[in-house]
Amino acid sequence: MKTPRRGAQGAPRGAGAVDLSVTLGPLRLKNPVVAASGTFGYGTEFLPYLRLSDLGGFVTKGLSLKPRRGNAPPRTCETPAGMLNAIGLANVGVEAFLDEKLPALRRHDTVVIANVFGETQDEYVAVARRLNGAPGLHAIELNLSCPNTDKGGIAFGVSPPVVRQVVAAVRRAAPGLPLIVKLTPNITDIAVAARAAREGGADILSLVNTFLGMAVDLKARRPVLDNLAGGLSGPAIKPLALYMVQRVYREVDLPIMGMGGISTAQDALEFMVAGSAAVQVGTVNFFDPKASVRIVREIAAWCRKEGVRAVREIIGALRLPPGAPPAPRAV
Amino acid sequence: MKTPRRGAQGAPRGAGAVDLSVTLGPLRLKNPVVAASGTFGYGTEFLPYLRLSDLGGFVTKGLSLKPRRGNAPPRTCETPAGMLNAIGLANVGVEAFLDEKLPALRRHDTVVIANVFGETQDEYVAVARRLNGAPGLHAIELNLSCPNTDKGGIAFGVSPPVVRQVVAAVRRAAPGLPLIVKLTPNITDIAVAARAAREGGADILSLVNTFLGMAVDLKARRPVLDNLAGGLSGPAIKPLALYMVQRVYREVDLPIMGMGGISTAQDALEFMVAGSAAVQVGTVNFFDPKASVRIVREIAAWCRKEGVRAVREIIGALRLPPGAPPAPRAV
Amino acid sequence: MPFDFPAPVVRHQAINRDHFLLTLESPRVARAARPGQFVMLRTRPGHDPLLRRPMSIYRVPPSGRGQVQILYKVVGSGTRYLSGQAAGARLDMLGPLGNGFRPPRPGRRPVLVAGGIGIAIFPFLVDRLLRRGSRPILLYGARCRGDLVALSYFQARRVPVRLVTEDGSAGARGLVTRLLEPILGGEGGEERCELFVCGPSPMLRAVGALAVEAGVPCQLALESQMPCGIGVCLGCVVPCPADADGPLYRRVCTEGPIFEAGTVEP
Amino acid sequence: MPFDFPAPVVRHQAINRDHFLLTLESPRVARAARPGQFVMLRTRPGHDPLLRRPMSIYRVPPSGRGQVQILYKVVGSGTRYLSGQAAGARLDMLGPLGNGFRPPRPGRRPVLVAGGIGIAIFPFLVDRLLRRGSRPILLYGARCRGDLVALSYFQARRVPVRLVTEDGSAGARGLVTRLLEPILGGEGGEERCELFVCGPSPMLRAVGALAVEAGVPCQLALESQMPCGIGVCLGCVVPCPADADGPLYRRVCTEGPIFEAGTVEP
Ligand SMILES: Cc1cc2nc3c(=O)[nH]c(=O)nc-3n(C[C@H](O)[C@H](O)[C@H](O)COP(=O)(O)OP(=O)(O)OC[C@H]3O[C@@H](n4cnc5c(N)ncnc54)[C@H](O)[C@@H]3O)c2cc1C
Ligand SMILES: Cc1cc2nc3c(=O)[nH]c(=O)nc-3n(C[C@H](O)[C@H](O)[C@H](O)COP(=O)(O)OP(=O)(O)OC[C@H]3O[C@@H](n4cnc5c(N)ncnc54)[C@H](O)[C@@H]3O)c2cc1C
Ligand SMILES: Cc1cc2nc3c(=O)[nH]c(=O)nc-3n(C[C@H](O)[C@H](O)[C@H](O)COP(=O)(O)O)c2cc1C
Ligand SMILES: Cc1cc2nc3c(=O)[nH]c(=O)nc-3n(C[C@H](O)[C@H](O)[C@H](O)COP(=O)(O)O)c2cc1C
Ligand code: FES
Ligand code: FES
Repeated sequence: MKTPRRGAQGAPRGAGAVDLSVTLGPLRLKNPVVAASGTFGYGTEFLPYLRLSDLGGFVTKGLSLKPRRGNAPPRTCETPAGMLNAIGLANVGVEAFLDEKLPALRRHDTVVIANVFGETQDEYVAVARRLNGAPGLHAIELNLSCPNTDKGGIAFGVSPPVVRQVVAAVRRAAPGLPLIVKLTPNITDIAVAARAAREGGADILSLVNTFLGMAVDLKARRPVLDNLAGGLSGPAIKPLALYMVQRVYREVDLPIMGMGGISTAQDALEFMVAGSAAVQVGTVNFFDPKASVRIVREIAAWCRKEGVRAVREIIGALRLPPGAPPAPRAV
Repeated sequence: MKTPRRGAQGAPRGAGAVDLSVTLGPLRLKNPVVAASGTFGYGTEFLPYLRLSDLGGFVTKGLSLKPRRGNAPPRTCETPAGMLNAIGLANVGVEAFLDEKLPALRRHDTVVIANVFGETQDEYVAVARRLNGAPGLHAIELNLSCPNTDKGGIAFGVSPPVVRQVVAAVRRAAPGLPLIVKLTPNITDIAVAARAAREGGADILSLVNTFLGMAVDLKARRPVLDNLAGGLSGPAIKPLALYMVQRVYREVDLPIMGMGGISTAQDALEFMVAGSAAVQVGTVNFFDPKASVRIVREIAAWCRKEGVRAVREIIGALRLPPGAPPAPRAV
Repeated sequence: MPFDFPAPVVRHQAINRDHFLLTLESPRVARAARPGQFVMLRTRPGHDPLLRRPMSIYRVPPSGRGQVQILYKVVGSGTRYLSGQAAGARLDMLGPLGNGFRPPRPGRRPVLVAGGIGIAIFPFLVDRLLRRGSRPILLYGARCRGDLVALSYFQARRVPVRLVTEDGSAGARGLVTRLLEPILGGEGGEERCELFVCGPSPMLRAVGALAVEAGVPCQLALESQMPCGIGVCLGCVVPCPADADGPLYRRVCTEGPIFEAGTVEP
Repeated sequence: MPFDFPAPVVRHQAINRDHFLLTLESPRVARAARPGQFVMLRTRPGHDPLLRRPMSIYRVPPSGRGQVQILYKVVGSGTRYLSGQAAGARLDMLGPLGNGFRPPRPGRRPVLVAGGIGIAIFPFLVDRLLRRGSRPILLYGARCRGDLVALSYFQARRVPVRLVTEDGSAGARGLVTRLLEPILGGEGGEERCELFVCGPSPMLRAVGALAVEAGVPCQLALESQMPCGIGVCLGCVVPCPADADGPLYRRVCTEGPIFEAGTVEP
């Protein structure tokens, strides 16, 4: 049975009446939908399909100090309701981004977020310093899933002290930009890394990056990906990401951009109810290039239908069972 | 282009010519397909659909010292290519298993494995001691995903010292039975837990149990599951499980029963190539109750087609890229 | 004993925009089925959706051609995909499952109480009741006129039908309990009837409570999320009145889906 | 400029057990398309399979009715589901994508070299070549007779066709390179031809190498796993001859799928 449609039965509300804007610490977005790093190129690739100004914002492909060509192919593989990728962080490098990509974005009224990574803390710092103050750039997002060559290739994001350090160093290097820290889900308790990022000075947390996975080519008896392993993304991971978002929301006092398998407005709203102040949409851009703006539109329609005047009202609205423990009971 | 079918072109091989048996330390299975705990009841529920003697073996629903009624509903929820469950380890208890369930299984020529859990180390030990020597029982499998009430509800399996201790204690309590230790995937590096299980005296490792996840009821703004979180299983998790099996195979010297999202013989064979000596099949039993024996049949057919005389030849046959690092490079 | 085989679609009729009548061929299921039982049906091949969907057996047409019918409403993706299956397609079908209705107690007139798509469980029961000389009546509530389906089945067999809709677009306006109260309250006397109820949980709760209060026997057909349908996942449980050991749960798929009112808390 | 809209299925013909010719309606794609380009097609609704599938544009029928044709072979689940789409279904289609073939160099006769389902890319090209007065010939290799499709298209237009099959069930026995060697080796002289090649990677490698050696211009149509088709995922790359900075990769979807032989290592 349906609950009565409040928006439809009460006084008529104009289409413009829904307030979609959200504020995450120092960052204000016109709506809560942000295209995720590595799935939206440098933004202009999507101009045939949508207006960038209809998006809350977008995150660039991860940028390193020097251009990177990435891993040998095969780099991707479809899996049940998901895909693996091992692109190897191919990108044009921070200089080419500033010279060639960023200027073309200034005429579009949207929030541009540069995703940053390095193989050492110094590289993170150098990229962030270079981006600090760049006109038309609104925030940086630190990708902590990158392997740390100083620590034998373990991802930065799994060691709380390393997280604290690299975040603090980047914080100092780019004082003028809101700092989003993107967490890896390949960790026993993501709240621990989230807390470390907060201590390091993060303004916003984004989660989750991809889950480590692999695929086997049975005929050849080889890994499908040349890199052996890759990162799993897409609808398959949605329940895992949603759990982590909810956990970090309850444990750490920082605004969250949640992501992982979002492909509809319903998915996006579920993340918001679980504690995301905004959402990022990734893999869906590959199989439905208009999805990001479709989701914005559908969120507005849902708010009208449900009588929600401002979408920010639903952030963290999840009603937990009475006495819900911080960790779930036996499953 | 297909590679020539060796079985078909060479001398004709009889249907019986393929050797499907596998040996995992002290445990010999007539074929590598084992039905997973919690998805096969106490075995007899599947008699309308298959012969238990066609299976390599099966694992019972997790057994505790006393009967448990489990969590309040809703207990399950479908997700993209997967499902969440928070059954809450409902089971008849070890006494009723020994009195009512096990006797009915003795007439079926298959390997019966009792899945064991406890909320304290003492409970694990008590259940294992009770099972030791039970006629018709071939092995026990320790479920280490259970919350440890002595440690604030953190799962046993995420703490290496706890793993080592509980495995060693059970090892002493049930000296007569092969000991399978089932690892949780909700951990930064599963190889660390695998090593601890080996040090504690495990004979065999099984992996993986379910991944922590949740679902949100948007309309009600509540978690779908009464328990808030649940365990994700099914095809969605296959790439994650396959990666972990491969990693443990390379890092720890114990035979592996791999599982996670297997629904076809191709999936099962991929796990074997990645290092599983046998596989367990779980969620597929729900949506295809004959799946386990179908997979046995299809594995035999595949071996014939590929000219594989004994399926054990393909265990760990994965050819890794030259110089593959123990952890993958940037994804 | 249940069976699991691919069943060919013989016919697939759209009743209105979101209700469909599906006829499958499965002589084994047709032979074994009893009223109140259900099947688990794969709605299309592949992993989306992953799980089969539970569907009551609407009828086993007495033609003897081994057919099984399902009446369903499109409510989500699984039923939407199912509605795209054309004649000739083969759908994995597991069944018959569950306990089914027990026959009415001697001397009692069966009063069928349906809410929404809950109607789908009753024609098979009526076929049997009529064969046994019972004279059932139907109380049928729905959201609106468009949600009232299968009426011609009952009319053709002269089963008295009383209707109620939430928006008043057909029959009286209100909930099905409104039709029930006069019957339980005397219209003929409470010893004379027995309730058979299928519909959404709030309706089951309300009708079950009225029946218990009136001392009328009442069988409730429950719904639940059912991953397996065969009693092994323990996912479909319904709470029962707690005993000394705390809350007790029963599996809707194998201990149900039919329960006596008062023994479960749907 | 590519478009992304649901395209209605106008016709769907089975050519043999595993080859199908699909006609979709999409005036925008039809107008914009050039030979050698492709579309990304959703094979059915939902998340299984998750990604769209790349398919060459087989033809834009000159009827002017805004139709786009796809010729495909069932090789896995996506193409199997696609083959179940009946007329009237609407399939999300993104395209036209990729660079397409460049016209042959002046004075050179186009020699089309097809392996297996690689044939699907050529009819659209032949339509254009014939309009420009070119006289293409086709060398066509497949595993067996049943894999040779679309022959009637070429015969109707008097395009000379030379066949080869691996099992000898039609044409000569062997690989398509066997047909190519006489042509490159003199039969008419190497200045006179230009190769257009589509087929599996080993064939592209072999034919590309022969062409480079013979100094004949040669355009290779590559395949690759393509999650997005629009240049953003960086998943579809092909290695190119390394330079000082090490291996270089190009995106097959946007920098290709057509590459000059010698510039990529398929
Ligand atoms: C024993 C039994 C018999 C049934 N018989 C019939 C029948 O004869 N005809 C008929 O149309 N339906 C019947 N149902 C309900 C039917 O199974 C669900 O409508 C169907 O599973 C929904 O699948 P979906 O993918 O379309 O919707 P989903 O996308 O899975 O869900 C859509 C909505 O339906 C709800 N829902 C999903 N599954 C169930 C369920 N099992 N029970 C209750 N609500 C559910 C969800 O919470 C959601 O709100 C029966 C259910 C049971 C348990
Ligand atoms: C630019 C381009 C144009 C194409 N044009 C056509 C065409 O006109 N007609 C046609 O029949 N096919 C064409 N293909 C190939 C087609 O995309 C694949 O056959 C299809 O994606 C397979 O999907 P599936 O789900 O059926 O198979 P899957 O289950 O995904 O795979 C089955 C087998 O096919 C292989 N495969 C999957 N995708 C590809 C791919 N993209 N390229 C090569 N091998 C693949 C897999 O490795 C596997 O061995 C084209 C591919 C590209 C890149
Ligand atoms: C092909 C691909 C490339 C990606 N590249 C990056 C990257 O450069 N930096 C980063 O922080 N995340 C990267 N990601 C992760 C996504 O931004 C996102 O965290 C993840 O895919 C989960 O969201 P989704 O399920 O919506 O895709 C990439 C993901 C994919 C699929
Ligand atoms: C409903 C359900 C109940 C389960 N119960 C148990 C259990 O009691 N003990 C246990 O060790 N694992 C249990 N599992 C985990 C499975 O045995 C298996 O590890 C997991 O589901 C992954 O495999 P799959 O993807 O093939 O299902 C359960 C899984 C499901 C879905
Ligand atoms: S549906 Fe699995 S136990 Fe009832
Ligand atoms: S398919 Fe995504 S970049 Fe080519």
